Amino acid sequence: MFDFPPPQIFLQLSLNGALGGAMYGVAAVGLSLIFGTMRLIFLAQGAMIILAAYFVRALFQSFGIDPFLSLVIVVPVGLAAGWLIYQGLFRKAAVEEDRNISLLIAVGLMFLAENLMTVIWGGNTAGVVTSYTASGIHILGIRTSFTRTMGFLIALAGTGLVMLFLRKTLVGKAVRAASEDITAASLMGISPHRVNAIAFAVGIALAGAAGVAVATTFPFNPFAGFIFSLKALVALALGGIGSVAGALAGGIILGLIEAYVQFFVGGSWTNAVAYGVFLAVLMFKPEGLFGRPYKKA
Amino acid sequence: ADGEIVVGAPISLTGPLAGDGKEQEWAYQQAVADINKAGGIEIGGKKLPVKLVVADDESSESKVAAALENLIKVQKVDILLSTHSGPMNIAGAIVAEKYKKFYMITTCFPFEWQPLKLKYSALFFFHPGPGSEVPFEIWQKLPPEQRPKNPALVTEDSPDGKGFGAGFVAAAEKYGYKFAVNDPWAIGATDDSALITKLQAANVDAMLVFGSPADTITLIRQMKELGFSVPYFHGWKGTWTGEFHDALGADSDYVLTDGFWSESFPYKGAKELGERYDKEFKKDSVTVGAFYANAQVLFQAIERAGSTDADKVHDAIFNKEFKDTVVGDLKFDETGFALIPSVATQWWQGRHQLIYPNGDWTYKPAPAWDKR
Amino acid sequence: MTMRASMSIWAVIAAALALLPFWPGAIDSYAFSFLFFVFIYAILSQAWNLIAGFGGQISLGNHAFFGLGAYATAILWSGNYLWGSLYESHPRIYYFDPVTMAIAGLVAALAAALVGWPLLSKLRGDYFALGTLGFGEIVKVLFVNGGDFTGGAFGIVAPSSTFDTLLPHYWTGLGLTVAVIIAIGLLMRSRYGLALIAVRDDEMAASANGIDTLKVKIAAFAGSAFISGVAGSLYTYYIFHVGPDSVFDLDWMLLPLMMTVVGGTGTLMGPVVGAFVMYAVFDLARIVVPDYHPVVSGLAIILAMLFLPKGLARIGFGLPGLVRRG
Amino acid sequence: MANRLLEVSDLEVAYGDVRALWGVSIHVEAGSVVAIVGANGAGKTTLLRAISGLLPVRRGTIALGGASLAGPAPEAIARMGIAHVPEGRGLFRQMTVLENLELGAFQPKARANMRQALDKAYALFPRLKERAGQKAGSLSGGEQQMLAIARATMSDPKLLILDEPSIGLSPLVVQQMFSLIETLHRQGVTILLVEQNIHQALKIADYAFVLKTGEIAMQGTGAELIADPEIQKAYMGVLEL
Amino acid sequence: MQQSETILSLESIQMRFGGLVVLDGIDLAVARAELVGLIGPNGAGKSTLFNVMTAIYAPTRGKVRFLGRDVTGVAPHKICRLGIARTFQLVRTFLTMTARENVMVGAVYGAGSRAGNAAQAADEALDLVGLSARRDMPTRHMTLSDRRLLEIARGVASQPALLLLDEPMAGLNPTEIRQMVDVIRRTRQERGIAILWVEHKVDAIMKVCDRVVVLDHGVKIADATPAEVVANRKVIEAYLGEPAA
Ligand SMILES: Nc1ncnc2c1ncn2[C@@H]1O[C@H](COP(=O)(O)OP(=O)(O)OP(=O)(O)O)[C@@H](O)[C@H]1O
Ligand SMILES: Nc1ncnc2c1ncn2[C@@H]1O[C@H](COP(=O)(O)OP(=O)(O)OP(=O)(O)O)[C@@H](O)[C@H]1O
Ligand SMILES: CC(C)C[C@H](N)C(=O)O
Ligand SMILES: [Mg+2]
Ligand SMILES: [Mg+2]
Repeated sequence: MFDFPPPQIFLQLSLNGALGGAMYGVAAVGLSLIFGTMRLIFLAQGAMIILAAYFVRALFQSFGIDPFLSLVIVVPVGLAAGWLIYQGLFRKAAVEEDRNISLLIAVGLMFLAENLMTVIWGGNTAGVVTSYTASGIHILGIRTSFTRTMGFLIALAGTGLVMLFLRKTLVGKAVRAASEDITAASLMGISPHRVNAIAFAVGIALAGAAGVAVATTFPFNPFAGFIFSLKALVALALGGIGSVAGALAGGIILGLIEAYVQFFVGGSWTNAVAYGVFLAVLMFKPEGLFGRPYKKA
Repeated sequence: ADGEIVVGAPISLTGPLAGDGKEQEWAYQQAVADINKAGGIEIGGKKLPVKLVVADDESSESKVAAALENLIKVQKVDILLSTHSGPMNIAGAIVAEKYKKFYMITTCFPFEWQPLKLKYSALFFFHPGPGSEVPFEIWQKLPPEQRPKNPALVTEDSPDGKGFGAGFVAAAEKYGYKFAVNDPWAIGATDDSALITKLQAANVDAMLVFGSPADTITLIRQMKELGFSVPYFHGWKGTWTGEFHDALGADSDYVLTDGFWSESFPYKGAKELGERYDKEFKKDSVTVGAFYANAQVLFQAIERAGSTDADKVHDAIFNKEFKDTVVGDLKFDETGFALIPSVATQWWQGRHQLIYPNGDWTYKPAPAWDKR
Repeated sequence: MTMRASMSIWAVIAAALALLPFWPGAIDSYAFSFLFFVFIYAILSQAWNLIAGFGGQISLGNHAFFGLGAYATAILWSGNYLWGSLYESHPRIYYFDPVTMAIAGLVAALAAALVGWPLLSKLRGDYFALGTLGFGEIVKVLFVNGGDFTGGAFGIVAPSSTFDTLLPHYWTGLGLTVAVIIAIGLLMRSRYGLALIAVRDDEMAASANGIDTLKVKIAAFAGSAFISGVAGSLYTYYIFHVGPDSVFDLDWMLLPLMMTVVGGTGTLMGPVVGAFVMYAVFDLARIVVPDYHPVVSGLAIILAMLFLPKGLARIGFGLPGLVRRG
Repeated sequence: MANRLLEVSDLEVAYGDVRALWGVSIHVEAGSVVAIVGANGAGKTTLLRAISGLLPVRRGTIALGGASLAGPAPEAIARMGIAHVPEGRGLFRQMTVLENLELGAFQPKARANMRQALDKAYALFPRLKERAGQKAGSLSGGEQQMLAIARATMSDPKLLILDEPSIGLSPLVVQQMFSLIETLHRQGVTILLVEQNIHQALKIADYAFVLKTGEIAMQGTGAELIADPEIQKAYMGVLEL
Repeated sequence: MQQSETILSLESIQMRFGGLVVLDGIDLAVARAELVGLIGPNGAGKSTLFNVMTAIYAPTRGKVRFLGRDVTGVAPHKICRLGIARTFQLVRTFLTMTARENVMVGAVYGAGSRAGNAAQAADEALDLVGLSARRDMPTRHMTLSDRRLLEIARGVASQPALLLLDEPMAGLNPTEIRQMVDVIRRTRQERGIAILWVEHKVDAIMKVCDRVVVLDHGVKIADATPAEVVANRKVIEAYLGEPAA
């Protein structure tokens, strides 16, 4: 159809792909925390992101609060909501050996959230229009989206903070410890439930941050979240479960794959290739691109 | 049932299509209220009131069947009105066929439905054949320098998208155009930058886009972010709703859109129905008329057949004409299909301006983003 | 309760269900099609239970096998590839053509073996769950892009003009449910069942004791896929239309998973009881609160998990067949 | 009753319907080493788990310095000053040796002294310092046991509970371990010890209880019990082969 | 009985994890029906050596020969079917099964799987370790020492030529140790099974074994009769310590 594209196009694909992928990344970081501590595939993460987006929209429409500014409200509310969700829904299931129970509660929560949103806000597409909606900026001589760049920065900041928290703070280490052996952790004076609740709170707060990015960038509807959950899971596995930075990197890699496949192969194959790469990585490096293997008898 | 006619309808009350489903439910309710106000449907010299029973299809193809089982077996309905998307209506029509209940359909592409040769359902809608010729007809009337040189086709990866896409390709050939880019589009794609880069690289100057509102809005926003604009942007399905304008504001200007109903149609009851909707929801709708007409046809057919028996209703619709619905006069052919004309409007300051057929609005090509 | 006693209770229930159509009015009642769906879900739940409950490998891709079975049936049935002549000369007997149903199961089983081989040899636990989830999505995209062979995004409509009663669907569904229960029951009593439980309990110890763990897991995965594929076949005979969005819907995996957990994972009758109870709850919600039923269903799932985490197996202690194996 | 740190009386614990302890009473004086000995399945682990809150108490009382331990969650009990090295070690296998040790000092009270505690632990087990950055799960069996004990000392507990600390240790390390217990004892740590290495355990114990099928069969000072012919016959027979 | 026929031989086995060399040039031979002790300080590499022999790890260098065949890197279940059974340092029984079902796994799938009556083999093995009375007890409810015995029974039921025991006495009291010693001896005498036995209960090892191999830091530092090993300076320094008073 046309000749081999000039290098400019590769730059453009890479930059925009990476920015788009960071959205999956930030969702994946939240999942990674919840997955890491509770071994829970939290399928409702996407629905939580959309819920946050509706919340951002309500703040904007009713009180005129700028969506990016609303981070200072959304993140604390996300923390509180995550805490409550854990205490109310997952606390009991967390001690059960059968992890399908938590998985199903997450599914139930997803059904509930999606349909409550439909009841409250209707099922149609909703959007937030601000002065900077759909405005572009130049980075490295390439034109790209302002809101996506902001989303990328949010993802970067969120991931960085979570990493510092897990690696450097004792409470963060306690989160990882409890994720491994809840009984042993309790013998250290670590309250397992408090730790899980922290992980959940941070995870949902990240969903809130992602919700800000989504609300400013995309139109959305109550059911738009599931695809985010799926893509975030792919990103998570690409990066390596338990590796927070890996989750973000996984998201960015996924974004790049999608951009390149869309350009060179065609839009209808992006998902197949993305999942194919995901399977291949799982197969040849099950611990993810950034995880480290170990096994002991 | 005795003393009344029970009409069942699977409707997307929940799930991703619930927004459209609510409009459909509203339109059916209006039609039923109106006929009951007129005393009901006359059968054998007696006027019987109509009762509407709905069941949720959960916006899912795989749940339509269960919804219909429920309507037919539990609610014991006499006859059926359709839900509102192509694939769901195929699934619904097949169940109706199994249980020999007449299923009156709107919104499903004839190319999906006709090959099934169903006996107990009828459909009125636009055909992608003539429907997809609309943009070319519009171009034909443009001054030569405004006609696109490098048009592109972007269609979503769904039965409707593929079917309509095939129609566009055929029409392009007929009118002597060639698509510089013809890309299928994954539903729910969040990042279209690669697609836009591709369109840009191919110097595209016109786009025909078939996709959901969310996907189309995302595409246009990202086109603006990346500074890419085409003079002629024509959308199907995603561009006609009020949400489209709400989510884009002034950026929706210049976009052309299809539609299968407009309250400004010169048909009996159209304006009145539009006003009623406006009064209740404070916005306009481009769908309720079609749904309302669907019920109008069915009620008339029952009256003509003097029964809700599927075979008799079949005979009353196939090869027959219906006058003065809110979508105008409908003439059903021997397959039970009636064609309605396609419409094209251009968004201008939040309103649909009728371009095709024979509207009085002149097409405005879109300038570059920074020149608007 | 002794084995024999519990067996006979279930046998009586099965016989009563088999005779139900002779009850006046039963065929036209909603309960009849309700039960048909319960059978489909019971079969799918059994399939999931085999790989996850007994095998310990959480599969989140079983909907793909259901869809593969459904498509295989639709392609064979509508495409006149093999039994077209049979269909033309006897327009009614193509229903539940056992050969087609078996092929549908085999297609799914083959797919499971092919993808299970790398997945199960390399992936453990959560990674296997994620891998199967990805597999399900890939299959769906492949069918959307499958061209004329799969009917693309629209799918395939089967010749449908001869349906006149749900009776054969009902009996086939019931028969398959019973057959699957018996087959799995016998299987778990055999040396293969011993190996499967061993692998679930401790894979390393199992292989150190001579069990080819990969083979055992692949066999369970393929068996689970076979059963799911047959269920997909049965569903196609009922619905007449397969499309990527309908037969590869995630619900075909999530609901059986939920039903199994509610009924009792790793028990023989738990999945069946779970399918019955949960489908009844969902259906009731659909009828009573049509506008809000997913909200109610979501709540029901959460409540069931909060208050019945071990499944009905625990409260229904006296309920035969519900005792956890091992 | 000079200075009773731990007082268990009439304790009953059950697994479902199966009772494992039948009215057990023990006491531990502050600053002493108390050993619990008994055959496999006698209920030693059960007793320790009940003390640290891992099992619910069915009847009877447990008190640490007057505060009841029957009720609070394990983490609350840990914060009251009990460090429990469980059977099976309970290491965080995916985390490094250093991180495991740090978590031993998770309680607010202990966090302040993390540095010194760490130095002390490394001094006792130099091997752990060498392996500080390695994942705990990849340590050898004996190394893991060292880590578990070291981690428990990190919080400077009032009562240190050890459930078969010598399991899987080479003779040299077993000797080290027992001398470590004596060192800790000398430093004033109160220790409740369950051991199969009965001779050694009784040798260092100030007081000991013999548990037999869920009941206390005998008690006395370590020296008394070592000398008891019945004990010698039942639990300490050398290998005559 | 060919007393001196070598059934297992390890040839300069090396095992490294990343940069860490855990086993370095280990040579070792075990004869039919021989009872060999394997001792060494914590972390010396004993369990790792077992993992190499049973193909849980593939050695980075060297060969494992068994009954004349090169079995290096052969799948673990095939190793078992060829006739090497093992126990684990941290007991690994099938927790949702009864004792007898556990042993049946070995009988049905092990080296004796083609040799006939599995049920009988299982019952005999349970009898050998003295667990017949508890055969229908779910493993979950068994004590540690019973589970250790059960692991041995499971191994014996697979009718191996060689049984690897990884610290079967850890956590047992003297009475139980005596019982275990008895089981080990009878396994060798009545079944003619060769045993390679890792243990820290040195007195038990020294009393019972024909030969004792000592590892330290991944290197073999002694391979001799118990009497010689006890007197070996290197062994005393690395492992035994000076005899306790
Ligand atoms: N989780 C459990 N469920 C049921 N019974 C148990 C459980 N844990 C222990 N028991 C039973 O309780 C009794 C006491 O066990 P416990 O583990 O306390 O003994 P122990 O003295 O520590 O033995 P060992 O020396 O083997 O560690 C035993 O009969 C055991 O079978
Ligand atoms: N997968 C692994 N990765 C890294 N290091 C390992 C791994 N497995 C074992 N090691 C190291 O190899 C050394 C030998 O471990 P091994 O378990 O073989 O010791 P052992 O002789 O059995 O000791 P013990 O008597 O304490 O059980 C240890 O230092 C351990 O940390
Ligand atoms: C056919 C389309 C243009 C419109 C229709 N309502 C649909 O969703 O399928
Ligand atoms: Mg114990
Ligand atoms: Mg070891």
